[in-house]
Amino acid sequence: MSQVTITSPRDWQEHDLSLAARLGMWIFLATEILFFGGIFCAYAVLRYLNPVGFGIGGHETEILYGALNTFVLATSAVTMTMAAKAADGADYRLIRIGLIATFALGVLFLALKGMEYHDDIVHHLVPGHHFALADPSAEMFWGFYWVLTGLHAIHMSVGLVIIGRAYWLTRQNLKLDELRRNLDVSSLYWHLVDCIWFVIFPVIYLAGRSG
Amino acid sequence: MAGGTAFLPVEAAKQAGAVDVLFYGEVGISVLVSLIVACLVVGFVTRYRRGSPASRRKLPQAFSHEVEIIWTVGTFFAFVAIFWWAATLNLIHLRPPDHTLDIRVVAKQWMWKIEQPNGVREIDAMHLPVDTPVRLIMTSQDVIHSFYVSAFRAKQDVVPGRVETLWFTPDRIGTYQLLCAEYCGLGHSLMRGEITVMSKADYARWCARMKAAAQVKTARNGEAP
Amino acid sequence: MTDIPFQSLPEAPRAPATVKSYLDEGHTLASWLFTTDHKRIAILYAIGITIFFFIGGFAAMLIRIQLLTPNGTIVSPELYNRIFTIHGIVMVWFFLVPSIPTTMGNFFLPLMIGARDVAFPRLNIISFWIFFLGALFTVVCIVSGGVDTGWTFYTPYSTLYSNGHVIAAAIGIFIVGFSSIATGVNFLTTVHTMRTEGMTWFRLPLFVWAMYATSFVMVLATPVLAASLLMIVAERALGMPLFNPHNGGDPILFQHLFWFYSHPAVYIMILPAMGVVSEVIPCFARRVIFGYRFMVYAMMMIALIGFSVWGHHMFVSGQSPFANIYFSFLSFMVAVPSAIKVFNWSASLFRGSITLEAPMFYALGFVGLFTIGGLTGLMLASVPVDIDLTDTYFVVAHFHYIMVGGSVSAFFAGLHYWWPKITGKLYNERAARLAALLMFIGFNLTFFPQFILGWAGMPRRYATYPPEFQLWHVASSLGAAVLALAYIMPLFYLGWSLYRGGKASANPWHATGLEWQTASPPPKDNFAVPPRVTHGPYFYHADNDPSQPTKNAS
Amino acid sequence: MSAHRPDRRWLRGPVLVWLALLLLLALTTWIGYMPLDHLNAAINFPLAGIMVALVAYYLMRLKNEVGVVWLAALAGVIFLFTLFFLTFGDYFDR
Repeated sequence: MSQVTITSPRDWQEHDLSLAARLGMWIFLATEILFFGGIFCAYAVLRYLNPVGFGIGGHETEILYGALNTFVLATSAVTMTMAAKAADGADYRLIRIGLIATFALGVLFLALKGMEYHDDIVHHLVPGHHFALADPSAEMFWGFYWVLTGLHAIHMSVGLVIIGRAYWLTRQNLKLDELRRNLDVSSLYWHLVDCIWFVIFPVIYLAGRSG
Repeated sequence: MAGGTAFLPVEAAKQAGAVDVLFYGEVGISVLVSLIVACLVVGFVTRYRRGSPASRRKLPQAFSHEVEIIWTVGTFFAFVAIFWWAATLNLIHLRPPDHTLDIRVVAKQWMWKIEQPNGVREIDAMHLPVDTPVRLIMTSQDVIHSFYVSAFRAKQDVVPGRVETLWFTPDRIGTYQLLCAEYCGLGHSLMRGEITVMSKADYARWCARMKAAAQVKTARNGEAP
Repeated sequence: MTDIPFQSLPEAPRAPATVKSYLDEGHTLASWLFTTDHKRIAILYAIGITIFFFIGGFAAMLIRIQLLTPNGTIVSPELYNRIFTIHGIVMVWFFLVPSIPTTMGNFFLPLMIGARDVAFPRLNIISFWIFFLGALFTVVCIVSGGVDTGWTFYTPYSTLYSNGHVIAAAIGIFIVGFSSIATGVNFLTTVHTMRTEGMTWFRLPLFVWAMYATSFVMVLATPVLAASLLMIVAERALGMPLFNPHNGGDPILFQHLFWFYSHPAVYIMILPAMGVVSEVIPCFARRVIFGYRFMVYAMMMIALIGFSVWGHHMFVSGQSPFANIYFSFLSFMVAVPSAIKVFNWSASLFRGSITLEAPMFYALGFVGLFTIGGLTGLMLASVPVDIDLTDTYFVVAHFHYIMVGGSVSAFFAGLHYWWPKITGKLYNERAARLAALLMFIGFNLTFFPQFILGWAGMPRRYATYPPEFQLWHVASSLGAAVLALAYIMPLFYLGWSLYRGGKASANPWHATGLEWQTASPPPKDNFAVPPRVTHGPYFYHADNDPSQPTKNAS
Repeated sequence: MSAHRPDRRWLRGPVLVWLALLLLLALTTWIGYMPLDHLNAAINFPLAGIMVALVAYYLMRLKNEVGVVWLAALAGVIFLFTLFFLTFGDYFDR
């Protein structure tokens, strides 16, 4: 006796692969939200506990780099969506343009980040013995600066690898729905990296501005 | 050293009695619920074991929903009631009385440094008058420790960088065990002390004698007190 | 739960003998170590967690031997601190969190919903290797590196004062966390997208619901653990004074972030156990589970409310009184669904025809011990009692009743219940019942004295203790010896059954789950023909159970 | 490649979102410099939230998604708020 009746033999029909891919990626994005969220929560609590130190620390960040990078990522978000939605219409040329543009913007972002890091190191803004500012909680702010932007840069590099692979896949003669699935997942991941940056921007760059 | 057995540890503070009533109440409820579940399980297993002649008709449809709702709501209100009891007890004891005997306690890796109001210092020992509310003003020099006197049913983590207060009113003369309850490294289990509760007269005499001894010592060493 | 009209249904089809079982799909090492078959990955996980279970168990034995005498000299206090850290880290993260979901969940989730495999098979094998290599790396680090912070890593001890290899251990656990997330993502997607035709949400067996709720908690809680461990590494390596109180940091902040993961983690450990017990009790009581929908809602409520109760670990840590009150209230609320489940399990026995085979004995043991564990949890949720009892052996006894009495008993219940399906062999019933009885006795003798120790005021993590507690410590250590013996026995009779055990039929327990409708051990694609589900689960009733030898007077 | 130019009118949508994002970026930066003490954090973070919501709804195409994907998207945020609320419940009242 069982909860199933055996039917006439028929083959396994494929489950909805596209939904599975999107759902799996969205659940992974939820874990990323909570991972960065945990660090933002620590930032928020410590900023609440010593607002003055965070203000002093925040004052030293270079707003130009921050705003420029936000602009770069906002543009890359649009080009990535362009690539993903072009796959619906099998518009291979637009897909490749979108992917190349997003890749270039990503590299530009990392370049700007590198230059900013260089400036910060030169100004001794790395937490440690000879940290430029005296206030210890300013040193903590800069600790958050390095942890948050460093983690974001790592996620950004993984994003670039994903986009490179997506571009390589457009070169293979892949079935359209498989390519569409890969582009969907890649664009979701890329947009997560953008969204994290949109939160990092006020957290890091606008912290000590209003002093 | 401390009176009472393991089952009924000594209650040496005014607050301890009320906490014990709550705890034994909850133990009573738990034993009752455990017995109900045990009887249900053992009873059903014996009565409805395979091959026994008991009747196996289907459960009446209404029976399953009604019973389910009854014990869900019942459990909910029982738990809210226990929470109410515990929360009121906690809130009553929250604010210390106005004038208390303030003792400074400094927790350091693996010892308790105690300073009486009149400046007398002790290590791993504390002398208290009976029936007077005592407020401990505590801080830690290194890691988190926890000032725990089981006889007073009092425990408070001592967090470095912050001042923690703990208050109780010892109401029974005797010596009780002071332990460190929050893991603090190598000597965590050796960080013990003794709380001696004395009558008010003895305490006053003790303070005076210790104060005099301290002055003699400082005079002999020639240091400025 | 509407009673579904019974029709007599054809006995499960005899799988043709020629169908190769998943065990015969390849005998090379690579076919096992790099398999993407969820059944083989489950067995790899089973071997992995058994190794770590005995590492943690060995550490527990050392603790119990040391505590036989008040000033034990078996190990120095420094070594004792390392041993209880090893016991904590290995048992929590490398045995209990992965125990039921990765072994029985991996094996039976696809079978129970009529799928051929999980949604992302490659991710599944990657998650195993992340788990195994990460766990091995961490164990080597904490053993050789002398980590003595306890599994809770409380700051500022773990960041400023401990001189063990805390960074390496934190990175190791950070890596193993990914395998939990990968398993969670896999199960959630599988249940959502790969249920067979006719398997609606409320026809899912409760074990699948348990895996769903557990994966939900695993996916949302583990990242915050990763964040808090990363911050410990940032403080120790980068010198960021996050938790350093003298430079503006706050030690309590770490406790908030750590317990935001660690309390849902205890629900990751107990929810799968509830799922296994909800499968075993109906089968051996030949009864439909009592209140199926209430059981489903209860499991989901535990998973949801479980995220907002972590403050009850911090009542005495200097938390604000307002926080103490609402965390205490929420902790009482999360206990309500657990109580409902215990009543439902007991009510499921009503008018059943019960046999006490080993799985049933473990399952009923679970119900009893989980009840005691849950009720002592209530005591610890009420603030004044917790002020006296927190950080004492009362807490140690409470969570061992839930984790060992609950989760490990259910693990053995599932192991015995599904052993014929996994290996195609029958185990020796008498030996299994003896082991179950010995485990029940050994467990209670070990941990009930610790309740008394806790109430008498014996703090946790003490290498030496005041002499008046010795009587209870000796009883507890004696119980630990019996428990250790009981844990070793299954290795023998289950190992013996692999070679000498009788051939198991497709459905030796006459159970009605979808996993019993295929051959045992099942073929690589789980089902010869994709099944179409027409009824809800737990389709038992003594009256018309065709395999029921004696006709009961109804 | 199809001879005639493929229909790309749908590009208007993402470009509009792009402009909105840039507008919000300018707004947050401007408010960042206003001497509002605590208030500018209280305004900046909701603005960042709006930018994230815009990206999620249009660019991550949550607009035409099935319910379960919405659930996955919202679950992370809901439990993040639980963490923030209950942690700050402790810190505000200390």
